[in-house]
Amino acid sequence: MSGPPLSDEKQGKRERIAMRVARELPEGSLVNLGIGLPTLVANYLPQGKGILLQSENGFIGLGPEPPKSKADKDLVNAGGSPVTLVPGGCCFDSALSFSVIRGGHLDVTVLGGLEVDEDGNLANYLIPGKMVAGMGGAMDLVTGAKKVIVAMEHVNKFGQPKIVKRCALPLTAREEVDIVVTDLAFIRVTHSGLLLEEIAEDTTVEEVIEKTAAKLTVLPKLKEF
Amino acid sequence: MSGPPLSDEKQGKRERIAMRVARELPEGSLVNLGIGLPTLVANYLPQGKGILLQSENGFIGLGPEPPKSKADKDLVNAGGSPVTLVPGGCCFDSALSFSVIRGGHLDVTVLGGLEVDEDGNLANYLIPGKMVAGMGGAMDLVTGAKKVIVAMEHVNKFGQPKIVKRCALPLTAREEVDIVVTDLAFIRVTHSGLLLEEIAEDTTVEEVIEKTAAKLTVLPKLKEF
Amino acid sequence: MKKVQTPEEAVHHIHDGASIMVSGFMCCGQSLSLIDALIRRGTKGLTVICNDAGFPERGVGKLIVAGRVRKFIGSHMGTNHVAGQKMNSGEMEVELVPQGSLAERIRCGGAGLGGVLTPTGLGTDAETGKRKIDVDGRKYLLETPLHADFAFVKSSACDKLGNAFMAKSAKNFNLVMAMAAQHTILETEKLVEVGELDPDHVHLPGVFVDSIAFARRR
Amino acid sequence: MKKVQTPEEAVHHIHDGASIMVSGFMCCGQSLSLIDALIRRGTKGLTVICNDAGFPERGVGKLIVAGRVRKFIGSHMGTNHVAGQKMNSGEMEVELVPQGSLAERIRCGGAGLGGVLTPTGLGTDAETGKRKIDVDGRKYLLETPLHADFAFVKSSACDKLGNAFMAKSAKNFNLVMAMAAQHTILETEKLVEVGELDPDHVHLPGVFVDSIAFARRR
Repeated sequence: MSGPPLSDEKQGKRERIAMRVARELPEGSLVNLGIGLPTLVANYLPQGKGILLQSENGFIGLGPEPPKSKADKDLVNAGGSPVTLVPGGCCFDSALSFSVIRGGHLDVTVLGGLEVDEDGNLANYLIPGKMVAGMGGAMDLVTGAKKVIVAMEHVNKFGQPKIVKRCALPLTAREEVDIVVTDLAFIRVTHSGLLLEEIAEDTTVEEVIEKTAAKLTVLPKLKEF
Repeated sequence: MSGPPLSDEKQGKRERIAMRVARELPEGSLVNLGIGLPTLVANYLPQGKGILLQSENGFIGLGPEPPKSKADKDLVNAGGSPVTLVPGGCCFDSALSFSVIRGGHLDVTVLGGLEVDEDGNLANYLIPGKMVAGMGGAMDLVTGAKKVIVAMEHVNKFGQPKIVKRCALPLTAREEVDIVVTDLAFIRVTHSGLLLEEIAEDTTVEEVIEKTAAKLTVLPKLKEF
Repeated sequence: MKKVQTPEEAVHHIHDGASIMVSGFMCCGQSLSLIDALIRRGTKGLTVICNDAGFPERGVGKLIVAGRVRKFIGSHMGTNHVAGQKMNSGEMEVELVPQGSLAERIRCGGAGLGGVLTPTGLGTDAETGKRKIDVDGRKYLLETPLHADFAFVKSSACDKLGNAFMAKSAKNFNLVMAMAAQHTILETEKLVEVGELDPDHVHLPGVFVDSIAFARRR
Repeated sequence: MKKVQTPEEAVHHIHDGASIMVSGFMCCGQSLSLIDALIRRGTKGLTVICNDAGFPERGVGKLIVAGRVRKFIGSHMGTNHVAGQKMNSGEMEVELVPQGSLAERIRCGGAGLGGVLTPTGLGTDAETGKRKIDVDGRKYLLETPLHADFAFVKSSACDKLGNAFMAKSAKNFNLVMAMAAQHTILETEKLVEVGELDPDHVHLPGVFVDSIAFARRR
């Protein structure tokens, strides 16, 4: 799953997103982190808060990557990479794993996005004619989790906004996104549209608005992260 | 679940039914035995045929009753009585137990009956205004098992036939019974009605017909059991 | 970490009129101490969802005998004659559900499903009030989810996160009920430290458990 | 006792055009040796049901690369670029199913259910061709059962009755697939005598297994 090495700047943006997302995770919550950027959130989990990570391939208690010599082929994350179990973890089959996810037992799901729109629609699994990855567990996660956080860069590799008025790509789920965290902004999806609550310390409201193709309501007391 | 002690004659009849049913169980089959008379079948299982008994409360590999001193409160049959597990047994929850039963993985279910009729309908769980036991797992067993054997006395305690033209009592399932074994007869349910294939060694075809309130086709080469 | 309480503390917030799923099969794998504590507390007007009505003098059957159950949803009540009397007298409403359908309905409640289609009960009184749906030319009954305010579940051993192990036939409805209730109380015979249970031997993930009540094996 | 065979013997009767459920998640908990044996045997025109298309050089992905798969039903194929090519060229038909719905559809097949209702996929392309059913004012998609001629499942250890234990995240689709196929072949890393597995540690009852293929851990 590892692509080409990232530039320091790009990696820095990703780490910032991960740090901000980590602060959104409530004490004692059960959280699923998607492959890619969301995985970085694991590095910033608040300590002593009893947050447990779920891996949709079948366990609760996802721990850090082991040293290569300790990798166990029977213990991988949803990306197929070797991981560990924390004390108190437990393993189960796919039917139970998705009962956890779809039954409302997952407090937060964090996943990447291609597009998010004003209604909280998410597109993240398919670019017709190009990327045919498939939805994996994303539709289940987004529909089933109590809170959906999309963690992504604010614009795509062509510099185009990923937060749009109306998703053009095939949807992963309708009206399920609660929060979008990007390298520039923390945006909450509300019944009256997108609310810009925080901006990154090295950006401006103007830049965020310029790079967003959807209507943003700006919180009067805007915070920085 | 144990009622008053049975007379020797009555017990003898029950044992005969159990012996005959046991001969119907194929090699390597998975079998569920209902509470009461069907439980006796366990005493006559053919040896070395690898027949396994399933208990709907959650295990495969039902073994004999333990001596009182070895009873384990966590290991009971579907009647709540202490039992044992045979080597190679395994335990599971109710959802999986009924997946075994309803998914077509159970080769034979043996259960008691109040009435069986010409269409293979079975009534065995409710007498309106009198017995309000409930269906327990009976509807699932009768609908899900590959073969349904009803093991019962030929007539009720008032001497009235239990094999009838049309069940009057609430049904457990429609058109699912394959075989009825009583103290007098072995009857197969076919598309063209009830076929009397065997009679007990101490009865006559005439007696069986007299005590049956349904049309019986008599197999030309009638066997005895 | 989950709260570890006495049975009395664990049932203290259960209100009159609550719905409770009670695991167990003829009292095996049943949270007998939670039930006794609830009886002492006097809570009434309950809706109880349980495989069977048990026995008059033990477990869930005692709640029925004590007149605390307004409605009983289960598959069997033949071993508790008081339950039958209360049904016939109209004192207790009863909904009988085939055992496999009961397990699936509870599982639906816990797994976020809107229902399952089953042939069990077709052509019987269990059809009453249920929709029939055809799939590929076969007819099925639509069985809908069951939920409850509380679940009383029971383990042979659990850790302080609520990860639980149930010996032998004591598993029965524990997992599905723990999933389907708003608040799940786990009665356990043995309590161990986090990390002591093998992750591959956990029958009920602690994430489904809200509080733990320790009570001796009985 | 179940037949214990080599992987070659175990797949010998699989015919061209067969449908096969293959357990595993990114090759973890996958019967790699059965798949390799099937590739050597040359069987083609297969319908494969598997969580993902894996990798081009390992496990189920090799079957796709070798052109043996006529139709693939799964949730994900992003790690096997050949799968995408074969889909785009029309050489392989693909049905994408949300992973949770895939697990439930297979479970339905094994548990005798006619389908389940789920909100997953509502308002997305996953709706295509599926019935929508309202329950208590909420809309759901009807997901229907999946069955197969064969299942390839995998255990860390099993006994000669086929009772199986799967370590850690190697469980995934093994249980539901073993239930849903006409003929289930269990590849195992370790084979023990009947009675050696603790009945409370069995993840897959042997009754779902038709034959056992012994193959070293890899």
